[in-house]
Amino acid sequence: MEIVDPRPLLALGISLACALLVFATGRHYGRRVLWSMGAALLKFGVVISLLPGAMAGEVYLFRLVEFPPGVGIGFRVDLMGLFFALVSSTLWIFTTIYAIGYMRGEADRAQVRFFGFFALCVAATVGIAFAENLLTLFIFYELLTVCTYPLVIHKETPAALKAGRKYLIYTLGGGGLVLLGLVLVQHAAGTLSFGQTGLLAAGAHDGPLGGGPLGGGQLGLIFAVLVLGFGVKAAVMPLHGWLPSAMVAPTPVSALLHAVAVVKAGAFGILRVIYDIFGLELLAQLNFTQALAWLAVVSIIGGSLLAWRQVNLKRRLAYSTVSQVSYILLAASLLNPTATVVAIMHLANQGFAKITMFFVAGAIEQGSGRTEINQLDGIGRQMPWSLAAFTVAALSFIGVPLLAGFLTKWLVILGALEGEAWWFAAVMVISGLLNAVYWLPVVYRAYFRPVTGVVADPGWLLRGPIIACAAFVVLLGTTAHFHLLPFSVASEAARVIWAEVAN
Amino acid sequence: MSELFDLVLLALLITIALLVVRARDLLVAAIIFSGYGLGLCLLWLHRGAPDVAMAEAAVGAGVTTVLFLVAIGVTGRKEK
Amino acid sequence: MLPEMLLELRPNLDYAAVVVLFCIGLYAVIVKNNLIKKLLGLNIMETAVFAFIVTSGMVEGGAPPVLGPGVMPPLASPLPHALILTGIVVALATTALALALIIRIYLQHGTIEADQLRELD
Amino acid sequence: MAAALTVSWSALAAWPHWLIVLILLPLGGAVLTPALYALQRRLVPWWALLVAGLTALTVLPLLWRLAHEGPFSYLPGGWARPYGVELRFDEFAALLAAAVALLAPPVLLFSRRYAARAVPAGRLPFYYTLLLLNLGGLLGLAITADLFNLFVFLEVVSLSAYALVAVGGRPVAELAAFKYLLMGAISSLLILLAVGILFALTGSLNMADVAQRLPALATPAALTLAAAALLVGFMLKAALFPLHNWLPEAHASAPGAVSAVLSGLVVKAGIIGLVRTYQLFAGVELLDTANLGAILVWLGAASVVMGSFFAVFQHDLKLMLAYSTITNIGYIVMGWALASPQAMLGASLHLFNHALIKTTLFLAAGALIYRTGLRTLEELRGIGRTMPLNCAALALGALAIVGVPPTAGFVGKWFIALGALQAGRPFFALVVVFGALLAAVYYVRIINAFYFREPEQKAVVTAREVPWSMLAPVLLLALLCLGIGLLARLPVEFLEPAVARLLDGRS
Repeated sequence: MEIVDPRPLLALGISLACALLVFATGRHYGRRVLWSMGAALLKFGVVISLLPGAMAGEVYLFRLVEFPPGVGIGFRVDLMGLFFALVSSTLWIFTTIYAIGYMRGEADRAQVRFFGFFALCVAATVGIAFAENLLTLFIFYELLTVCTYPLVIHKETPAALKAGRKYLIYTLGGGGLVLLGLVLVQHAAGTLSFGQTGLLAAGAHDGPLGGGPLGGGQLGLIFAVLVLGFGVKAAVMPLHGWLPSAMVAPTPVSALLHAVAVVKAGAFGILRVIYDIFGLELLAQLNFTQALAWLAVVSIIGGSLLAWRQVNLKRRLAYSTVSQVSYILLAASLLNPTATVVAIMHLANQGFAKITMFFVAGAIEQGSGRTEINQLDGIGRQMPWSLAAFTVAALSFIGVPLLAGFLTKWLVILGALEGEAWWFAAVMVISGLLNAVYWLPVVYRAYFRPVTGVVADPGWLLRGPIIACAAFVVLLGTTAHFHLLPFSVASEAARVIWAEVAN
Repeated sequence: MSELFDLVLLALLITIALLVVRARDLLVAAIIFSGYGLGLCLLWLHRGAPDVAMAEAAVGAGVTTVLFLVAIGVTGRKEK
Repeated sequence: MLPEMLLELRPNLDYAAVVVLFCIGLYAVIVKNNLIKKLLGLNIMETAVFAFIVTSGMVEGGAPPVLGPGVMPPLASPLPHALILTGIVVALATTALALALIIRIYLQHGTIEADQLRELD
Repeated sequence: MAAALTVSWSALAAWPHWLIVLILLPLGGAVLTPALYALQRRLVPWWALLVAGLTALTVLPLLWRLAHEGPFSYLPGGWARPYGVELRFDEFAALLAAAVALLAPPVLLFSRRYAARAVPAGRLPFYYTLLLLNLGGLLGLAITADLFNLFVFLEVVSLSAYALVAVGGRPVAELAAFKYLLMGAISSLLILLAVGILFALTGSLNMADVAQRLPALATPAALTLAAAALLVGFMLKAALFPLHNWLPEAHASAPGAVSAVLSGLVVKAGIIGLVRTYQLFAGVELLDTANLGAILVWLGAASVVMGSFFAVFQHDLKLMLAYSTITNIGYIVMGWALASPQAMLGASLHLFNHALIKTTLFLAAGALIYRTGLRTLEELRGIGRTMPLNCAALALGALAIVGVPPTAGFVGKWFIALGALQAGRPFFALVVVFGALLAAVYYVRIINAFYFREPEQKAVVTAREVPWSMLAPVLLLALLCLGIGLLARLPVEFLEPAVARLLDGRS
């Protein structure tokens, strides 16, 4: 049931208004904090208010303008998009609190820029989540690229500028591929709107001036172009180079890149490509997802191996993201209902666990200036709360039951076995082991080595979000069967996607 | 015979044009160019276009050459 | 002997002469280094084009041979002459403007040789 | 009330003489300018603005009539076609006329303060006269239906353009103007040559008439020569690669407001010429038009890539913008030559949109130079902090020219890319995307330098926003870059039938 509702636009508008207010009046510390926190909470409220209706099967639509006829900017809230928006806007609240604490010492000008562009990035993320068509998605995808750049170069050191350049080259290149895919899809399908069981499968040929025929090779090209284009942001293995470089940015920015917005946007884009542009039925006939699955496997194993080799904590985190995000791609490319649930669910699982770890890394750096793993001896006794949270997140990634990560691994394995792809089940187990191999030493060091040096108290503005996010990791792992909690939303979203196939 | 005259005229024009291009001295080139204009003027007359011929004589051979001479007066007459 | 052959070829020779003139002008514009020389070349090109139009369009009685058996209207309209006359005026304006520019360039840079000007940049 | 308004509008639009008024206004205004200067020199800028404003208003009833009745003609002498001079207002003429109407008032408003500094005082009357002549010539060029007048108006445009480049009196500009003049004169000669040949062949100068008669002719050599001369001539005017050499310096060294007109509008004269050439030869089967098209497609693609490629390595802001003009001309020509409905639609849209965007960019760049006197990106570092509004306009223009949706620059490229697929030539869709990426690279460089670098020059640190009479037009145009992108439905629906008609050969 489709209902016209301006709330998707409202959610976007709140973030945009926040950005404008911060730019306009943000030199004043109190106002800056007020706008950022207020907008984060307000937006969360708006997004969550969409949830009950969406769970009841309603789809909210809001079309803004059509600029080339037939396509334009429009918003459409389906469960998958809503799930992404919820994850992002929840994490925005925590990141805002954390950032207020983290950035306290910085100059006003830097803070204004940070909070302003951060709000713009979050606005773009909501735009991606609620995009009604591929063009809208692309617009916000590029907006995200552009608005992340000032955050990446925040410190304006030569290293930061270099990382920013690298980031732009990678992501603009990816954006170019998406744009090419956009043109190809419009040409092939004559429309860009989501919400049908596969745009290309429907094969409507009534573009504004007539479309063209659709060949098998063309489909392959479209798939490759779109997946690689979104894959850049999702940091799929050969395209991941920008992500570790971008670690020069301050911690809240890393949180944005790794958990709140950027890599998720890439992964979400690929989900849209699979479920909405091609559709399950069409993809089942074609062999493309097999290739995607192997690409994901390369990233999962390769990312973990590279993470193992890092001695810098944030770089290890960065490479582990390369590995973790590809779970989503692997799950999505398995093309069965169980795996679909986890493809969506993992957006949250990875996000909360990874943001916890980044927050902790940032708090350590802030409190003691330590960035290398071998400097962390005994820090668990100096920062008990933070390191407890860190341990929870690490265990989640390893796949310990009752934590969010276990759910991911378990369901991917189930899905893989359902499709008799036991290879992929094995990959999940190996990946869990690798996670153990590179996270447990860190935890061991933190708790069982003698204390060295002193650590300043990071304060509750940093500690609070860390504990909350760790709590979410536990919550996600233990509340799988409560209505309106994340897991049920993800499984309902998956059910809707598969119900369309059944019809 | 008039056609032969035409041919000779054309040959002459080409020769003059070559001279204009070849001349090292800009002043000489400009003066030869005015001769070129007069040659063209003859050609137009011969082709039955007296109005064009008059315009050419006045503008092409006359005013243009004067303008060139003025400019050369400022910039110097030697081509390097 | 030779003159007769030439006469037979005459119409084509007309075009050939025009093309040669055009090329001489173009040569001067492109190769010559002195800006005034370039401008003289441009003027020669202009006259070549005028000559071409006159030759192809205004020869009384008879279609233009190279152009083949095209439709040949009676030349009642004064338009073609107007075409050339306008062309001449435009050429004059162009030349005048160009010479003004040349003078300015000379006063600014002290030279009107293209290669020296390029080095100055 | 609404009905009454509609009626009076259509009555107003039905007045037959708007078309001639459209040309006479700016040309007459230009002629009177020196006289006014002699009487009351302070009024000259306002006078020019008034003339431009009235001209812009004149376009409105014409557009109205075009939208309701389709293309229409005006025969000033009362002579029947094909003997008299004909003016004709079709969709492509409307594109250029609308662009002139939209851009002339802001450019002239901007000029009042800008030219007072950028142009030596003694030359100010010439500046305004030439600018009005140029705009009048462009309008005439757009609406004439007569080959000879096409040539005359082209010369009015070209001659005034050469002079405008030099009018600021910078030594570099005078040299660039001379180079521009040589190339322009050669292209005019080629066009005159073609006009002469076509007249000799058909005995007519009326374009529709000539187009009708051409297919009956069996003279491939002459037709090819005429077509080639027209193509090369207009390609030179449009600065299509590899005939682009004259453009960057001329456009970069001219005063800012002039650069805007040159890059935004004057090169479009060449495009309109190419369109008219296409219309002339559309019915001629003797000529292998497909072959000509193929060459143009490749030249367009080469322009897109090479223009961007050169732009990436520039340090001078205005030179970057000038090279980007070559790129965008490439898009337009490529779209036209692909000859599929969507590609032609895209090219037509981009013709208008590029005019708007490039004018915005050049005016904004001119404002920066007005305040700081600096031209290179390195020198202008950090200017976004001291001139935020102006730089915001420039940034918006940059996004638009890159083709970021939903700005105006996106729509044209979108349809050109779709059109390439429609024509079965996906490679050129790739060129569009690649070109957009390259453009992103150098426009990001600009934005990066302006906003994310510390200012180093004293002039940058002490700069402040330009006066409102300069800032307002820039901001207005920047907003239009966004607004026209959002409203792209209207021009698309307006142009679709025109493109279809053109492809049917029923122009």
